[in-house]
Amino acid sequence: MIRVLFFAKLREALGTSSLNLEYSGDVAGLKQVLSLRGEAWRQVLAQDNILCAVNQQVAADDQSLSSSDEVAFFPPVTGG
Amino acid sequence: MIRVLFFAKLREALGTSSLNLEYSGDVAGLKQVLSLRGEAWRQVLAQDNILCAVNQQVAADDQSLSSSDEVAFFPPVTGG
Amino acid sequence: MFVRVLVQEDDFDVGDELGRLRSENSGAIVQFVGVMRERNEGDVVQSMLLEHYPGMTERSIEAIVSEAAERWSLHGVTVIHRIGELLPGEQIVLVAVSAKHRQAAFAGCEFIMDFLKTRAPFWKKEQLGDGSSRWVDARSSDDDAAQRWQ
Amino acid sequence: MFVRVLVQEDDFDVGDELGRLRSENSGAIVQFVGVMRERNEGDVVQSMLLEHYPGMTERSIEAIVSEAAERWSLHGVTVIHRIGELLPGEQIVLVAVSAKHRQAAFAGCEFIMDFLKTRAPFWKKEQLGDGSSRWVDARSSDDDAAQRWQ
Repeated sequence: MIRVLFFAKLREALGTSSLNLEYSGDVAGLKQVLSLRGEAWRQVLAQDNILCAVNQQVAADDQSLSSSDEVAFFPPVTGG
Repeated sequence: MIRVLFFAKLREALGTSSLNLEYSGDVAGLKQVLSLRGEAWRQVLAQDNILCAVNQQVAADDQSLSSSDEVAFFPPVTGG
Repeated sequence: MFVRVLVQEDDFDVGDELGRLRSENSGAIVQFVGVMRERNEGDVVQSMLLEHYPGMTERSIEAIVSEAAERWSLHGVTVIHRIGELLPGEQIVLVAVSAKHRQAAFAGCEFIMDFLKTRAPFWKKEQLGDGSSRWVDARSSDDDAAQRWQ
Repeated sequence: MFVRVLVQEDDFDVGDELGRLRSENSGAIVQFVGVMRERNEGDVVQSMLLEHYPGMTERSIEAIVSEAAERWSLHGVTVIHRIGELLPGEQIVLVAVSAKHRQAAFAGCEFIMDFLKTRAPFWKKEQLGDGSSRWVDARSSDDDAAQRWQ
């Protein structure tokens, strides 16, 4: 099981802050799997400026995921 | 009458914080006049890093002085 | 080295924080305080909601602080970032840095702010005067500011 | 524009000074605090005596502040410089600057400090642990720091 988190504008657009699912593969593959959940998911995950973190470290699309990883998707940050 | 002030290391070396004197001419000429007051004065005023202010504005050797001007001599500043 | 990183709803006191950094060895302390402005992009903002990614936020700030501390031999760093609802005029963030000399303290503080803006997972949502709300967009000028340290 | 320039024996409170600069229009406040270090040039310093040129000090600081305020469109500037006897760990000087954005506040604050160091008529005399005393020499690195703004 991996845990997937969504923040800010993404969380709102998907109406989801977190979910758990069985998955093995890389980040790009996870996006494809999630995109099958519906049109909103497909559109949000197709945006080219969304960021991904794996276990709280920024990760690229080709990073492979293992069981119990925490994966997060979020828009560019705007703190400070 | 012009008023002449000395600060910090200069004040200590000359044993003088201020004096009044009749003088007309430029800053360089004033230094020459003051240098005649003794060996300590000659040495201190010959130092090439001493600064001069006329009426509280930094001034060069060729600035001419008029009656009631306030002239100050001091070493490079070290505040902050 | 003294490091203090806090992500909290509560306000902070810059006087207290300065006191924690002051020492007989540090000749310079530079503090940056970010304040919520009433106007943004030409609109009046009534309040702001700050969301973050708990855990990753603290880790990313600590990584930025470590990098700055090593690069400029900093003596102490305090970063406090508020979350939750904020009103115009309120303090949002504090970055305070102590060092032997001022050049290091200035550079370290500015570096930490620039990377906090572009790497720490915080997101601002503005509540406008007309009742609508909007997520604040990231600014390319912030990316440029971070880029110059490379 | 808010300008506050003080030359005084008394200590100052950075929290109070920040409060005077805070507003709903200024997104950034940068504060520099100079602190007396216990060691200088390898020696233990027991106390420091700060002499200044009353009148010219205030005028020169105000001129530096005006230049910075115009160059970076600053909203407010506070400069407080202490005189008289100071002990290690004590605050010597505060330069606090508010502006719309952080780049202006950082640059304005650093500019004011660099010129305060090289133009404002203050002189430091150190009392050493062995009973001797010495005037602090001006540092060429401070001249270099001021030079880069030309």
